[in-house]
Amino acid sequence: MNLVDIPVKTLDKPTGMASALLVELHGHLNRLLSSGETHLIDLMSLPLSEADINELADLLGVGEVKATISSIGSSSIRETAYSGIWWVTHYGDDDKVLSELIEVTLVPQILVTHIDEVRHSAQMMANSLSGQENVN
Amino acid sequence: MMTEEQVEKAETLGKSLISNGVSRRTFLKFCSTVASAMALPPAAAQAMAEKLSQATRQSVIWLSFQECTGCTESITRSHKPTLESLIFDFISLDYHHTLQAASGEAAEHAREEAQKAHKGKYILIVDGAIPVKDDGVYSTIAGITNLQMLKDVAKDAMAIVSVGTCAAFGGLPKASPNPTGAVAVSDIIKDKPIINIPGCPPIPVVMTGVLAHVLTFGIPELDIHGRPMAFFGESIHDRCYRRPFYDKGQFAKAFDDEGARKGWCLYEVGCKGPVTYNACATVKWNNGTSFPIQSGHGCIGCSEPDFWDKGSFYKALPQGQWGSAEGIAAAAAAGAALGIGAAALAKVHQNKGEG
Amino acid sequence: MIDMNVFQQFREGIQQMGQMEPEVTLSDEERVTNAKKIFLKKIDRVLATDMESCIHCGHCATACHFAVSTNDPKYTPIRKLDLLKRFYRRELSPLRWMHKLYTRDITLQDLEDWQELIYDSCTECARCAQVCPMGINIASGVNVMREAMAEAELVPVELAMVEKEQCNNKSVFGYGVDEFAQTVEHLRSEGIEVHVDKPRADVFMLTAVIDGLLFNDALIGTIKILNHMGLDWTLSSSNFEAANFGLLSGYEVGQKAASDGIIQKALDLGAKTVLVPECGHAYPALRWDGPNEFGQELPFEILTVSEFVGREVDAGRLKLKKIEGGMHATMHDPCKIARHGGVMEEPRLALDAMGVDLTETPSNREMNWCCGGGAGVFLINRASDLRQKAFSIKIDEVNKTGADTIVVSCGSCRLNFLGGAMQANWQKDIKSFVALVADNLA
Amino acid sequence: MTLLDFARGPALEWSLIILVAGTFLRIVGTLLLRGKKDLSKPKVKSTAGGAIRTVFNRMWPRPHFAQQISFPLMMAYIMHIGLFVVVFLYGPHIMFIKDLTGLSWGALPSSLIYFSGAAIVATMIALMIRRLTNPVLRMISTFGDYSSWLVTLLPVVTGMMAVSHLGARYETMLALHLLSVELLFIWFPFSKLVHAIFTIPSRAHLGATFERRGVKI
Repeated sequence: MNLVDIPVKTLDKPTGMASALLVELHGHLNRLLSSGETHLIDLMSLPLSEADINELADLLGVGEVKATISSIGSSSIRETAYSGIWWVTHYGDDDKVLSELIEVTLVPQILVTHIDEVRHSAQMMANSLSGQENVN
Repeated sequence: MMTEEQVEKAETLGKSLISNGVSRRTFLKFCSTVASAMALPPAAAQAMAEKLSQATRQSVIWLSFQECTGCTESITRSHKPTLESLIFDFISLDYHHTLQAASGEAAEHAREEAQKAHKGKYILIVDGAIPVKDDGVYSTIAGITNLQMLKDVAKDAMAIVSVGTCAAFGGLPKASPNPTGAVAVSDIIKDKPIINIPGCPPIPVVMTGVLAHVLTFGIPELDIHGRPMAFFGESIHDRCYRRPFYDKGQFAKAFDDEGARKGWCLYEVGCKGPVTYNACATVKWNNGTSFPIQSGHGCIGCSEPDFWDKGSFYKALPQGQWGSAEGIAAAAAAGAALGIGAAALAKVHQNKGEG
Repeated sequence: MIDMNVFQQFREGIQQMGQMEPEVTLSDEERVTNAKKIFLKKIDRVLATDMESCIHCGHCATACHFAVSTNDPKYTPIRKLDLLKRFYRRELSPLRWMHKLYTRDITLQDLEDWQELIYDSCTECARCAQVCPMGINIASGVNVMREAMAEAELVPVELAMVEKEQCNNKSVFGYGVDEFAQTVEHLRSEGIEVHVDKPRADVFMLTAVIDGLLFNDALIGTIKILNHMGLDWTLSSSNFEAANFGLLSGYEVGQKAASDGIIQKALDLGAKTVLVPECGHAYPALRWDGPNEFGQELPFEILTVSEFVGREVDAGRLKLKKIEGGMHATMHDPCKIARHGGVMEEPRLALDAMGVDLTETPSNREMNWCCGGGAGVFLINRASDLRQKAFSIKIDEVNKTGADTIVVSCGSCRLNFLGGAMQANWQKDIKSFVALVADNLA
Repeated sequence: MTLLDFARGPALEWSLIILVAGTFLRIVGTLLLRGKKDLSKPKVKSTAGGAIRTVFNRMWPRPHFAQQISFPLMMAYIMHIGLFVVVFLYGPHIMFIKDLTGLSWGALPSSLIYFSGAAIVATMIALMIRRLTNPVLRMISTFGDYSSWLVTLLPVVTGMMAVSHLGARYETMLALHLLSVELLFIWFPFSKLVHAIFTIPSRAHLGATFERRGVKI
């Protein structure tokens, strides 16, 4: 017996939350335009059923950017058909969804390279260059 | 107190983790997950990541008393490195006598060292209840009673985290008849901030989240039982996916009936979800696979004080402990007897009045 | 047929009584103690259940002619039992230990305050019992209250005087054995066959002072019917009076004495039937209370005259003819005979046999509105305004029928109708049921 | 011991004992009072029919009174039916009763229960406004009327608050709900609420009295 055999039924009809979220997102898009203010929505904190999430994904569509991050499990970052609205999903190392976010921004925060890491990489590169010199 | 030298040496987590190959994106991902689990505003993830990267490794002393090691099992349940286990990269677990290699006097020595080195700065994590009967002789480590050890270590702690229902509320050791006189940490230590993370065992991510919160934003908001509101603010029932069945009045009457097969609400077979505050229904267990109600059993209320002594796990909430049918029958008989007596006396009164 | 001069004299006589001072012989303490003794004695499980059951819904006020016509909440029927309830709670309730902590004891002042509620503004008509959702019999409680009032010397002076007269002189309104003998002589002189003091008789007929003095038509009517049917009947020269002022005033001893006399006589006569005249309260006094006061079940039946007539008509033993020229009438059901006595269809059968075109008042039979004069209220002078207000309901009811004739089978009601109509200048023909029947024997 | 434990445990046990003992005391102590045999000749063979009839037909007023009392009657009906529905047809209450008596039956959907609860509150408020404004009711009302009203209303309000998660945390509201019910249990035998039982003998007595006299009421 596995989990599928346990007779558990989830609500399979969308509740209309998706369209409500769409209205909210539209407001955030306008704010991004007018003041540059970004926004984050944590989908897991909302009482959304699987059907709701599917509906929302359908409504938002698929845009042209798709990025994957690999760090203890993967993360998927996709721009939706509405530019400026990003769908971010973090997976654990076992491919379970850890968190699912919608970001209204020009570039999702997680894609932006942190200045500390730029500093670190500059250092590394410097080390590596000086190493080459030494070899040469 | 750390010496000047130590402070200089102390590296920020950001730096040390980068050199260990943990990227800032991983950091942010961890914080997003924690923020989501703690229902913090989504934007807090970034602030948390920033703060965490600036923090130094936190010294932690973990004391285990009257317990079953379930709590430790819970937080370390996986062999694979997971995002949640990152917390171990953020802390310096200076003493945990179940996990550490050292034992006996060497181990106790390590504890004393850590206590001295990080006086007033370390976090004390306790799992297990503390027996106090007969001066606490029922549980000792290296000849020191739990009671004494708790008092000693708590003295110099910054804050205490009581992990598991035993440490938080006394749990099973305290269950009636409580032969060892077990009590909760908060029954003994009154002058330190105490965060209770009850549960039998607690949810791993709850421990992670609370520790991350303490490291970044300090002690989180607590409820009347000292539990972080972020995880214990809502009842299992409030966030239960079977709640619509409750609202519609569709209940399983037995574990093998039609209602149970249809996944209806388990209220009538004793689910304690409505009076149990924990994050099981949202965070779930076993890497978010399931939680008791989802696998067909009612919540037993393990994160609530004295959950073991509240009658059968299978007795529905509205069913009280109303005594016995015999008691009610006796009351009826007594009432009737009183009534007969009252009427007889009234008649005597009437007859006298006429005489 | 009624001599209105006699009616006027009668009214004036009552008015004079009202000017007398009530007689008080007992100390205040004794009066309260005596009243309480009655409560103690009279509360039984039925009354106790009533005392326990009230939910204070106030519906009874919508059924009471005094409460409705005055719109004054103090006349709310259940309130009339407050003292009884207080006593019950303090002394006999199974929760008396608790009630005693906060329920005030009864004082003479309380009793004095309640006198108007118990006598002037309650005819014990029991209409309120028809609306009470808890089924509380308020009228029977008021009756106990009256008995307590009587023991506390708080009977309105008119009722007290009449009762005293009946008890001591065996006469009412000065109408005693001699006066009755004169009436008999008078009737015989008019050629009416009157049987008095036969040693044995099947039917023992009673009359009432009011019929002897004023409503001769009712007395004669009854005699005519009995003669017409050829029955073996008799009056008694000593026990002719059916009216029972012991009941009306609340003097239990007086009530028993009056009833016992009649019952003993009926037993002596070997009567099969005791015929109660058109006198409302006389019927329940004898029919329901009589055997209980006498202390045994009785071997004869007690019928009021309208009941007797209806039954005989129904059985075909009494034939009536259609009234010449027809008659459009309505009927007043006396509370004591209809609601308290179950005599409702019998008079209607007789009226039907006489071809009376009967239009019922909107409330009739056990729902009938009391005329406002029952239970001795017609005697209480100070209640006259109150009584007249209550009577206005009756006027409305009758007016709605469009009938000009009202058939009544109770002397007190008839008296109250006459007085009320006179005061309201209301032109209606108020007829005695039995007199109407006697005029149409076939 | 938490408030809920107290409410579910000793408070429930003792309130039930008081409820049962007190009710028996009151009923038995009243119905066993002196009763006299009526020696007058009844007009009917048996008065039982009248007694039973009156118990039932007093549930509805005679047409003569229908108009004057229709409003309070309607309110009272809604309130009593509502109380019946909420007390006996709500799932968790059936559980409670089942635990107490072993008897159980089908429940109504919760939405209907909430609707009934709201109807009870609305009608009880309407009835109280009437009691406070109608001159007759003001005159005859006692402390017992107001307190019994409150004691009856409290469980409804706390129950509705508990299910709708208002006021306090669920377990606190549940405890308050239970405590308010227990207050009702304790209050019941010593107040006019016992009319729930007395209405039967009281109506039966009246029905029998009148039946005996040949009057069908």
